[in-house]
Amino acid sequence: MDFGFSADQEQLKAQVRRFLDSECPMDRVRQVMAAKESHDRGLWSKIAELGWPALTVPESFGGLGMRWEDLVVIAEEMGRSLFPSPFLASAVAARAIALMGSEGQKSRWLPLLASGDLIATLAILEDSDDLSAAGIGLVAESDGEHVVLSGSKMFIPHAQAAGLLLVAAREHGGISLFAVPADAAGVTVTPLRLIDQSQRAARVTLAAVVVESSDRIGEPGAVWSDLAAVLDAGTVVLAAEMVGAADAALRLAAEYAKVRKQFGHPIGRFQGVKHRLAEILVDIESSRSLVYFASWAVDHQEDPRGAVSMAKAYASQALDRAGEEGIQIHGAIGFTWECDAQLYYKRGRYCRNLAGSPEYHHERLLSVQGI
Amino acid sequence: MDFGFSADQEQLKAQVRRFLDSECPMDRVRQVMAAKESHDRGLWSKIAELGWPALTVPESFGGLGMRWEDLVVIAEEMGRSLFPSPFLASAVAARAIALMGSEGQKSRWLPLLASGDLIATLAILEDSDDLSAAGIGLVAESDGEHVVLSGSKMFIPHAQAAGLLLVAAREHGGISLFAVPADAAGVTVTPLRLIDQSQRAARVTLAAVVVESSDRIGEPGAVWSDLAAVLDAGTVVLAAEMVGAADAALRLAAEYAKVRKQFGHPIGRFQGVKHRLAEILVDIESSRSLVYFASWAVDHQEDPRGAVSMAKAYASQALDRAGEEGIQIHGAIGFTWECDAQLYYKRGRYCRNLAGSPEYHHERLLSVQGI
Amino acid sequence: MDFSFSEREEAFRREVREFLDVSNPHRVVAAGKDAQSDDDVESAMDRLPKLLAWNQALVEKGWVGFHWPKEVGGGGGGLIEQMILKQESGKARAPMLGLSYMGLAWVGPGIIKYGTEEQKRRFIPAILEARDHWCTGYSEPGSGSDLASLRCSAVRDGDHYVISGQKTWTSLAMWSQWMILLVRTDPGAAKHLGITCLLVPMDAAGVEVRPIKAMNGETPFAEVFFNDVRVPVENRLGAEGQGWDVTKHALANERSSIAEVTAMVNHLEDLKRLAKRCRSNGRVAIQDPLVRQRLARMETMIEAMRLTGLRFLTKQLRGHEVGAETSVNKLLRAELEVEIGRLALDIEGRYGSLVKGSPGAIDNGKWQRQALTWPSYVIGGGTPNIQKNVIAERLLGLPHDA
Amino acid sequence: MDFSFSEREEAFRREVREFLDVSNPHRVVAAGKDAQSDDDVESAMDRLPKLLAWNQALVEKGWVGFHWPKEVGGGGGGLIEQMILKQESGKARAPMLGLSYMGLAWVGPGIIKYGTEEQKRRFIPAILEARDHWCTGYSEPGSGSDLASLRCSAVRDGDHYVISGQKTWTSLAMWSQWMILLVRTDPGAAKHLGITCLLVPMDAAGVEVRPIKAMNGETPFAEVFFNDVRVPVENRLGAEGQGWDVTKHALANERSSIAEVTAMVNHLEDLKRLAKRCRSNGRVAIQDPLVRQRLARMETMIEAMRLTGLRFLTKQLRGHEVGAETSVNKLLRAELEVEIGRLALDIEGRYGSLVKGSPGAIDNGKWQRQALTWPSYVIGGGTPNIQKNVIAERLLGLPHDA
Repeated sequence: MDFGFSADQEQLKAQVRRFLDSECPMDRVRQVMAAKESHDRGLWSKIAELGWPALTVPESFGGLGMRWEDLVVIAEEMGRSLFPSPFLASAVAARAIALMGSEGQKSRWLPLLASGDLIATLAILEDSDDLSAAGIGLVAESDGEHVVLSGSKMFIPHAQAAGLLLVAAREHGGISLFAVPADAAGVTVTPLRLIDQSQRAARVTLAAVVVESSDRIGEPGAVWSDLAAVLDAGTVVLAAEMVGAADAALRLAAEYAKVRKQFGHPIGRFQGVKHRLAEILVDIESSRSLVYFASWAVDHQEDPRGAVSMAKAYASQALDRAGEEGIQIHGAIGFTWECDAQLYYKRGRYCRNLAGSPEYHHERLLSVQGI
Repeated sequence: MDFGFSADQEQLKAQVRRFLDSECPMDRVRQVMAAKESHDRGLWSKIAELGWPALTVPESFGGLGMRWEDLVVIAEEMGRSLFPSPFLASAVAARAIALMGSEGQKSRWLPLLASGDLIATLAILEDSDDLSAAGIGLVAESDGEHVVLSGSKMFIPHAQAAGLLLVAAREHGGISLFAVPADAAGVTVTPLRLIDQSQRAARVTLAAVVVESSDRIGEPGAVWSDLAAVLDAGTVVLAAEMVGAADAALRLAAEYAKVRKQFGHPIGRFQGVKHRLAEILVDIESSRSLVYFASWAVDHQEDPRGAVSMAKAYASQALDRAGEEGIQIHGAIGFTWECDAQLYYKRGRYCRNLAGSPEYHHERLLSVQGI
Repeated sequence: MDFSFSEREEAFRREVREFLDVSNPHRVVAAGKDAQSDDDVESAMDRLPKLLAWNQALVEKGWVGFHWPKEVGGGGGGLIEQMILKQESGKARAPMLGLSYMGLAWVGPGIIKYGTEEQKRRFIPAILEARDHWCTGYSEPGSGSDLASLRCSAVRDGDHYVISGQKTWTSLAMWSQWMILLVRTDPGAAKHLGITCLLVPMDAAGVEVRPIKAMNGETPFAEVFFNDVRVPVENRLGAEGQGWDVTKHALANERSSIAEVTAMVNHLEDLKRLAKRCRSNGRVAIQDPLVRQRLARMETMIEAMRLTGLRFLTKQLRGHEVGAETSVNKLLRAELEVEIGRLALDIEGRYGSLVKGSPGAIDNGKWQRQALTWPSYVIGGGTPNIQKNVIAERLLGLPHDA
Repeated sequence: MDFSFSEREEAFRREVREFLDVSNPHRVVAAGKDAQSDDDVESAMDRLPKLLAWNQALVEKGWVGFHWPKEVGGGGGGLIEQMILKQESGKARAPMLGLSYMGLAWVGPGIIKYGTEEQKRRFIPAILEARDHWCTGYSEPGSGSDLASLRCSAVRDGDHYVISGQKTWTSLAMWSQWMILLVRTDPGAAKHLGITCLLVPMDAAGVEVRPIKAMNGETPFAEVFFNDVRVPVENRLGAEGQGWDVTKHALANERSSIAEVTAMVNHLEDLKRLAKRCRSNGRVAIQDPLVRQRLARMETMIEAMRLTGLRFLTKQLRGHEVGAETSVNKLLRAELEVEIGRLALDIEGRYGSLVKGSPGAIDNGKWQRQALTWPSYVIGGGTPNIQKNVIAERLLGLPHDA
């Protein structure tokens, strides 16, 4: 029994923190926010050099074979810095290939993903709010050798930056997955304007896109349960980012409360402020515990859904509160564009209903117990 | 437009307050709590002398013909004192007779109720949590002249003290109402042990109780909508009591916070205490507005259900918070039997799910709008 | 209790409705689908000609400065009629009752009570007719909720004051011709006593306006710098050292919260409509029990605000002052402003993250704007913490905390 | 991260389970329907013979005082095994791991660290074997959360201390043979320095116990008066003036919150069962979306407590101290204790108002007892306000507020 970071993880965390502090301070984040580019290529090549995209790729395919919990260590730091990057989205896509792909597909894609030469993303969900297989309507029609994909995907994270899309499609009454190059004929990527400008997402339309049968990942019509597991692993990473963001919001507000004076005292002396900050800390430590455990669970438990749902639900609460109170504690300053407090709030609004609202995950927690 | 008490109402309120302060201080309430008697007969004869039971009875039947909003003025004061009495239950029953009874029935019962010689109560709801007509299963079988009533009623307020029960029964596929003397053969009143000992309620069983056909109040099988309106009027009175209790809990906690010192300061100096008290005050003033309006609405609006639901829902929130925080602000003292703070908490627990939970009333508020 | 209106009041209501049917520039929107909110500053500028016509029509009715004395050009109206006017124009989703918003809210009442005849002649008609727009120079960096700690100073130099210092969070500074400014003229006097009120033309030499961008991307307020700005002594409102009183004062306005309430009622209507269009937790949102609870709770809070406001109004009609108790409604409003945006985004689900101009954005990002604008309402008029202190100290008699 | 246990730990868990299968006096209840809570003092007294047998069986295993050193008669066990023991006995709904509750929690650790050999011989075995029950004389009227402001005093008179004053909120005072008492021996010294710790027999002349009735109708604590009570100097624990340290000290106990968590897990199980039996808003409560949200939220909070506790335990296993951060779990627990009673009563609907002994009472009023007992958990170990101050000041570095 050991529920803490290993020395290696502490080291990784410190390395990532140092990098983010020096290479991606809030000024840089704000540049990316203002930019029209799909992503910050300079930042991407630097992290590729550091080998981050290789971390969770299996060793046999050019990666470092680290576990999902290691990625969560990083994700939390990235959330703290509101790191604007397709990095995590691509890592989740790589997990899908590693889990579901044939040897040939792994050899083809994983080394490219590990080196950072390729960015991938999952293109699973569509216009409806249905997070189950029933929500997938994009159609795959196959003549044996070729497959024609028609339909559209919504809220695809960092699709703008991706060279490879992993597209879920309805086939043989079930769900199949296809590796689709983003530049394939018939693929249109339309960027969305998000409340959180440090993030990117897009609508992706596939108008009779033709792929090879060999681009099908996993069995035809039979990948949903694997895919759902990958989505859950992605949800844990998202929750970890949220915990990091909430913690950054808390620290920012607490530091402000120490220096900002009113009626002759720092506002952090008044229980009206300190107790709210304490409540946020409780939420953060609680959701942090749940997120760390969920990251372990996706690698070690047969059915980690309960753990994932608890992590996402509580992380939402933590960031909701930290984001909102962070603004309020700053007073009018918190409402200005220059103040970073509002950026965490926006992150919270973006993430709350992404990958399932807290209410959805509460329901799921009971239903996976058969209740 | 005038949304305040009239001079008469202010006078009535002051009279009631004086009476309760002198005749029913908390010591007296605690005596009633400890006693096994159905009610405090001494208190009852005093208020009968003062003419309170006559207040809302029509003038033509020995009453003072005051409006329901006048009763709410009193009910709030009674809630403040946790007045342990069948007074309000009997007033609601009198309203049912006044609204639905024949001239003969009114002449028979109302003068007795107005003088205080008779106490009545509504015996409508049964074991199930269904507050609609469907929840009524007690059967009335009629041979024209006599009616036989069989079934049981649950949570009947102050049935122990009542000489007359107004019993709802299923007849001709609808609901009828019968005036049943509490001492009729076959009537059994079993007291319940309530979390709020200042209140009384009982289960009432009718084992083939025979009444005259002339004891039927209103048309056979056709009284539900009138009855539901009377229940709503009762709900407003209950909500008024709750607001009064919440306000008393707030004042008690605020006074305590002024004198109780910790770390050298009155605890009421710390925002952790003062802001919670302020929030309670907001809830109380808000629910008070809703309750006053609802009391006007039951006499003046065609469909006051929305107003009633808002009043009950918000009053529950006010008393929930005032009761719980009242204990917490008192610290360990608040948890002792001798401290009055806990009595308001118990009142809150008793009333919250009585006559519909806040959740029920929220649902109803939308459904009466056709949503 | 009496919730009916007199024949005269009902006649006035009919008059207002008839006027709005003709003159309300938003009437098409109000009748049709969800209205865009009307306080988007930039788009308001686009709609300026229409709005000026609206102001002019109101002036002709005597409905700008409705409760101001007739002698200065106001409507001389009563409290109930004023409430009816606000209620009906709110329901009709009409623009503000007068375009010179700050002038009407803050400046006019002060000038009417403390101004010279010359000041009244010069400023009041221009406010009513929306020729002058005003901003308020109250807040300073570091002063926050503790307004009286202000440091911006003015020194008398002959028949002029020379102003140096800075103000911030000045709403509408960029579009204003005038500022009502609080300055410290006596650094030696007690905090509240050394303050004087000056009326400053924004085009005076040495006034510099730097817009502040808000989190919603708009620039609703600005920093204003004063570098030895000279204003003549006759621009002083009230006596020297009387600035605090001048500012605290506003002509007995009706305290029914009705403008805020009607705005919130409109939001609630729109939210219900939104919930009928969106899906939430696997069903139409309006059928989701969780959404329903939140909608009902919101409606209950709004109705409580409305009714509590009527209790305040009644108190005023009976000749009493209404003071600290208005914090009750301010706190409800603060909670509602946050919850409205939150609930809307939750109802929209993933689409809740799409802002104006995005493919897939619902109602062109209207609710996202609300979710990014609430702090200006919640923090602007005194933070919830301050309101709670007011209630605790002034209504419950609890001790000061500092 | 590693959530597995070693072979030896797993073997220990099996041993605990086998023991519980045989010796747990609650095993029938636990296996069957909803358990009554086991901390009802009066009924515990009825079950005394069974409980003494349980204590004896535990003593033979070395599982009372599990982590105390073997030299004094403790089990000498490790932190993980201790957690396993608590976890399994909690799951099995067994009684406390040792009947001399206060003796084990507060007194033993102090005596082991500060006691003389004679004190250890005299008191430790009697605690383990539940021959001595203890109460704690800490709180006083008016001292509340500010424990160090105590005024109960002791004056040295030859080889005795003479105690005068009063304690209050003394749990179990009526059933205790001994009290661990904090007194002020040096009124001139600084607040925390003039305090001494004495071990006082409750049958000493001049000790008067007046039970305090709680809102749940039980008498879980008492006021204790000292009228010139004489105790010999050898009953002093630690040095004169060292009382504050002696009391603050408790032998490194595992901080996994596991006892609280398993109790809450049991409550949650029972609540789910309750929700399957009751109706709420027109359906079986377990199918009411509002109830489901609250159950899931509760489960999430309990699981968070469990995991955060494991993080604390890991920190201890790695040789670090765990301090202020335990307030995180204390606050979650406070919230849960209130919500458990509240949710249960809401699920029961109108029946939620029926207490033990009433016709129609569900589970004989078990949940009503919870709804009337939460303050003893919530206020007892430091109010939520105090816990929030601890977090704000010690974990976030915010200034003191007084």
